[in-house]
Amino acid sequence: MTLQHYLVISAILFTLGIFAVLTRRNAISILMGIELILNSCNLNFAAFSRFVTPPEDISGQIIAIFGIVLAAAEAAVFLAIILAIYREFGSIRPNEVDTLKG
Amino acid sequence: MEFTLKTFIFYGFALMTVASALLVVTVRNIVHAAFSLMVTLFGVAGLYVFLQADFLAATQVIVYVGGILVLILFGVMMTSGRLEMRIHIERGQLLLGGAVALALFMLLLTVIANTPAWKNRIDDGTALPPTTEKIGELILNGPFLLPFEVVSVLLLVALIGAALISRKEVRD
Amino acid sequence: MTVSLISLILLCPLAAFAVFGLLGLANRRFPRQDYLSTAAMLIALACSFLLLREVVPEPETHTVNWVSLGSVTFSMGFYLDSVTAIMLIVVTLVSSLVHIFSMGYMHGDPRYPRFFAYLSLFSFSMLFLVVSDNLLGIYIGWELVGLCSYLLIGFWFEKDSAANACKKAFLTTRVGDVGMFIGMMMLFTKFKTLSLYGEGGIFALAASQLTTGDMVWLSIAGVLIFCGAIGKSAQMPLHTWLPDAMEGPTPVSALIHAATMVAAGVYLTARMFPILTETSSLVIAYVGGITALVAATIAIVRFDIKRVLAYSTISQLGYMMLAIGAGSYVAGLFHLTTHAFFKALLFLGSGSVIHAFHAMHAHGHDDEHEHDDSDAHGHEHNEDSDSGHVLGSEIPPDQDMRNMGGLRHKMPITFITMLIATLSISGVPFIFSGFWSKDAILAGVLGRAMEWNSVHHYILFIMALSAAGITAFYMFRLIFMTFFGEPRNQEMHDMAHESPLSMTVPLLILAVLSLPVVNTLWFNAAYVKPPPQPHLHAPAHAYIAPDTKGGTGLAFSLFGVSEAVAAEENAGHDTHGTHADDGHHGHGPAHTIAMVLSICVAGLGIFLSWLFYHRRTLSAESVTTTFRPIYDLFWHKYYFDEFYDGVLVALTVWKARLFAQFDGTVVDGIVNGVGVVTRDILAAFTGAFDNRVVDGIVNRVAQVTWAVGGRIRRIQTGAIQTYLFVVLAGIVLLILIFRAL
Amino acid sequence: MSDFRAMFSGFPDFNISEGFFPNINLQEKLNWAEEFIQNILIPRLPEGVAAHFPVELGTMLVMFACAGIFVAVVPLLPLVLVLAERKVAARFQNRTGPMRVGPWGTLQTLADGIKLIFKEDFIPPQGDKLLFLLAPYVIFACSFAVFAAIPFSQNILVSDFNIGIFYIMAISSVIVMGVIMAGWSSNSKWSLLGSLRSAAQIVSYEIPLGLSILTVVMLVESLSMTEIVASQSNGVFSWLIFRTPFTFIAFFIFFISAIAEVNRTPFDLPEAESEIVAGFHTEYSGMRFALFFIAEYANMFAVSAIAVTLFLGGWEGALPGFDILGGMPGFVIKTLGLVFLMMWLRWTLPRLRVDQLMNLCWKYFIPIAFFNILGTGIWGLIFPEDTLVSIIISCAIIYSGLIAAYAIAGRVMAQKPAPQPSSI
Repeated sequence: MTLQHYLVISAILFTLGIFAVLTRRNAISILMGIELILNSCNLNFAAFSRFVTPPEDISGQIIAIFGIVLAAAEAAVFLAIILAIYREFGSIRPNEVDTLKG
Repeated sequence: MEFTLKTFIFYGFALMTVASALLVVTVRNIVHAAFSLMVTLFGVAGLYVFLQADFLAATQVIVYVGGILVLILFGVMMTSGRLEMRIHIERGQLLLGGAVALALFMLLLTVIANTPAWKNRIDDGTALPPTTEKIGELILNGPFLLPFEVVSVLLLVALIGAALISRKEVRD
Repeated sequence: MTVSLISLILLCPLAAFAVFGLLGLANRRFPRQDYLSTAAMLIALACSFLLLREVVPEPETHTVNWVSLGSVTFSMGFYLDSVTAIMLIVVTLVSSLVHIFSMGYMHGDPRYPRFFAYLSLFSFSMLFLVVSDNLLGIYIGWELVGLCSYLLIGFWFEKDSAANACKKAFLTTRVGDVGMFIGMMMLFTKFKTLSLYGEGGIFALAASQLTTGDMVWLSIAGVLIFCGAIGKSAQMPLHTWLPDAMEGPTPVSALIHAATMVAAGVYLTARMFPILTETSSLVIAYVGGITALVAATIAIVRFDIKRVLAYSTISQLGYMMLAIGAGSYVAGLFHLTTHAFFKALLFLGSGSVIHAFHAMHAHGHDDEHEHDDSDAHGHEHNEDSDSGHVLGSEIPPDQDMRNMGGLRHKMPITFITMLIATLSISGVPFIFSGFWSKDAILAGVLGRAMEWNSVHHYILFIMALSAAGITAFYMFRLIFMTFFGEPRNQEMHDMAHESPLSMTVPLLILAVLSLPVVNTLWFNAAYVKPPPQPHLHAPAHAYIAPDTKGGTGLAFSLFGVSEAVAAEENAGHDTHGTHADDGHHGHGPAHTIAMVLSICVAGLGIFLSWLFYHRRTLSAESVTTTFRPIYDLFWHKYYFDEFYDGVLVALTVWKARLFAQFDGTVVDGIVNGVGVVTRDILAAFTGAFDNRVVDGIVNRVAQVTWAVGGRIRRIQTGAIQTYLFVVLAGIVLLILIFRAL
Repeated sequence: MSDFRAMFSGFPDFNISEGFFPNINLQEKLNWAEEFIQNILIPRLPEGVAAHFPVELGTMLVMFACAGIFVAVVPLLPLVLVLAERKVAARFQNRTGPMRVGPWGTLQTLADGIKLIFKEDFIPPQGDKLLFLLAPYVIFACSFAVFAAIPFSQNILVSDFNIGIFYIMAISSVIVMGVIMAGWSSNSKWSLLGSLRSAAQIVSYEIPLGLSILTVVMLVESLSMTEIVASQSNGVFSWLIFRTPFTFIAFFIFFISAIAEVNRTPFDLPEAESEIVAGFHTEYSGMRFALFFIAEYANMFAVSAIAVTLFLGGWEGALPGFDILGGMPGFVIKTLGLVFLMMWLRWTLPRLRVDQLMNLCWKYFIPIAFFNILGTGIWGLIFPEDTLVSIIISCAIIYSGLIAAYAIAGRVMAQKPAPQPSSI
């Protein structure tokens, strides 16, 4: 296994996440895409921590842990907002929530 | 590359991750997508194990599978009737998004392949000491103390904010 | 030890007030404020007695730096000498007795707790003023005293007269305070400090640095500071507030007149003694003398029992000022002390009389002494709060001496104690303290006049002497009209009764204190020494204090006078040997003359009073008609209020009218003219420009923006995914472009 | 019999108790399998076969074989426990319980199992078939994966993870997913309600559970299960429950939360039969239902075993040097004791309401657990080492606390009026 294995896997996850965010018409699906993106980032951090920095230095893993925590916070707020939107608009399709459009 | 049991398992995890991630973005049923996401998260946890990040792997499973995914499923159950479980996708959107994602992927691949500092970094198989104690040292008695505190405050704020946003409006 | 004692003395009343502030205001009413305040004052009194032993022989100063502003440091501190110690005793003693008296007098008042809280604050302010070692501290205490007098005089603020009186007192004293402040600033600019004592203090600097050329400047500063005393101690031009201050409850009057407010002025003047020059001393002496005489003459014709006492106070304060101006420092302070006790006694006694009448007046058949709102209005009315146009008709019946008479059987304790006080203030010789202090002043003034060796300064002595005689006259007039003779108003007389114990006990204590024996305990030549006056070329040393030296303590006899004179001579030579050549030769004869004359004059006054108001061989009415102009002058209080009303107020109103007219014609005219020009000429032009050019530009811009915006807004779909798509596509494009470059 | 080693005698340096997780290098850690194949298996094979034997595949096969043994042995526990539950219930209700099949009804569970296997496997036609089929396996797998980290004895454990207790928490949190899967895919209101209730309950109670575990971890300074056990090797008073007053409280929080985690009475809202029939497994039948059933009892045993490991000394004995309550028998006895306690509670206490359930967790257990963590930290500062003094003080505090709690509880009970239904 080389660093590039992990980077490629991570890139695939990232791209799929972006794809989901761009194309899906359901806010929760978009959240899943975002989670994929975050996972790819965390994977990158862990991989760089293992391969690029000296092996004793595990700062990358700690950043990844912080990333997981941030993902948790983000998911909580995201879902809260989705619930609020659902109550307000009766739908969680992002293209129907466009009251702000010009 | 020598095909050992370890590489076999690694590729198994990689395949599981990528394939389930693909399912997440393609499957029409949102619940199926969520359970696919669970498999992806397990796959990533497995990859963490291969990176000798054992604590990170367990954290990944606890927080993502035990927390975030449950949250997502709750969100699904609360906002979608059974009929809305199917995700609506427009063809034009699909093409455009696919094109951008593909371009991005190509770009990333080029970067990964061409960055000299990243080449020839091979897992030499040396076992590293357990990380839990080190992580604890770094977070609670090292340079990451301040970020740790900031993150905990952020988490608290997010919790309170989420509770505030999602509760029913109290009208007097 | 001393510092902690002083701190305790200061903190006790302050704490009592603070408890009111914390509990009383929070709960609207802290019912045991009276016990608290009284206990605080009694503790302070005990501490004062302890302190009396501490200060002999050397004065002490305890100073801390308070604030530093640039190069100047303001300090705060205590100065403790014998005068301070005595003043502390006087203040705490009188205040304690007033507290106790008030527990009976004010019982049932709706704001009863608040009254005691104010009393505590009042006492604290006065004590703070007394112990301060610098002008800043004195000024702070000074203004606090003014504030408290404002609050207490206007305690029954439901009455218009009380509200007006407290405003009047506040504003009138403020006039003097401005002068005092200017004087302080003059000293400050010269010496860069406000401390009085010590190496860097004003007194030491003034003694060492000033030359004869500075005397004019120093005189002006002294007179200006004395202006403050004029206001506070109700000296001649600014005395009009004090009679009106009778609107406050009688215990407050006692406190203001005996121990705190008016004493502050005398105390300040005494404190400033070392920097008084020849000129400023003369000014002080004349102001004091005129005040003594004029106030005494006004007092003759009053019928309101409290007014009589008020003018009596003004007169006695004039005495004190006269003494200090004439250099009789010890005599002045001695009179301040003795006066504090017998005047407090007189006021509390009159309060007792009023209380007796008042209870009847308000309830008729009710034994409860309650002062509820309804009777607060009928209580202690003012005859003429503003200008005195209205004559005696508004004297409240319970204060009108014409309604009294024959009360000595009804109120024996009040009668006896008030009689003692009257004998004391009239200068009945030997066994009453007033005689000794007044005699000392007269002797000092006469001695000073001899030293000045100028005929017209004898006029001071003559004024003082006549004032003494008149004092005896009108005081006995008060006694005769109140306690002797037949009851003039039988209904009121029937209802009168002796006051409760809490009111008579203070009276008895004060009566004891009006005897000289007690005063000599602390007021003797060995204890109080006048400070040097380096700027005065003819030092006068009036050590006319009853002497207790030689350990005899209470040895006091008919020959005390000569002993006292001898003591004064000795002390003068001991402590002021440098000035001995200036001569004390005038003192021996001066004292004898003064004593003989004062006894004669007092006797004459009492005799006349007896003839007029008891024997009635002479008719006051016929004398009045005979000397109608003089009587009118006295009755109208020398037209001071009319003068202020007619000149100062009218001047101010005229000035205000002038300014109003100026404002109405000139200023408004300019403004209106400018407005007309602007509106008719400029506005037309700018209006056209605005409509054509500016609006045209704005409208075109708006139209263009509208048109463009209408097309561009379609880009903004409101869908986040579109935005994200554009952003990502842009990123990819940018990277590709930079890659290609 | 307390040692696998005896069973595998003749094997090369075979020490299964040496974990593979701390050093992730699989190659090295799987040495024993390769050596087994190369040194023992291949020489006994025919020449032709031995030359082409795929060693890697063989290693995996050996590992799977071991796992198979494990998976085959552990389900025996539920068989016993189900019978025990029925017997205990019967005793509490003054009955005799199953008596027909086998001597004293001992084979009753087996008979039930056989019956369940032959029953119709019903799948709701409107449901999500894929998830419906997968759900039991997810739960079953997670329940058994927990056992991989539990040390039954010094040598009987599958793997000594250095993050052992963390691993257990991670795995057990996945069970929720299986529950939601089952509930949602059944296309039944009862199932969905039950699964959502269960998910909320498990996610909530994981917090006090984890915080209680944290007190233990703070004292032992390790996440490894073997080290936690090793720190309790000095007799009953070195057991972590008695080590500080706070772990004593933590044990009860852990145990009660664990009961909630495994959805047993009085926290069995997810399967409250009087409200929602049977919760998330209402629609299951036959063998799939049996899997849920086995998983439930395996879970019960697992949480008890974890409680024993964390607080009650694990396989260490009650007296240092004597094998009383020690070794695998001791471990199993202690665990079964806790299991019996759970059954006792089930047949004694009534079910809680949802609001009571959540109140208990968020308003009492979590604050108390935080207080425990704080207290344990302070205790650690005061007594850096466990000495006789610290343990005496701890026991004294525990004892007096119990007395006080008893007295207060008695008084409160005496004064308390009859409970009124909450308005929520």
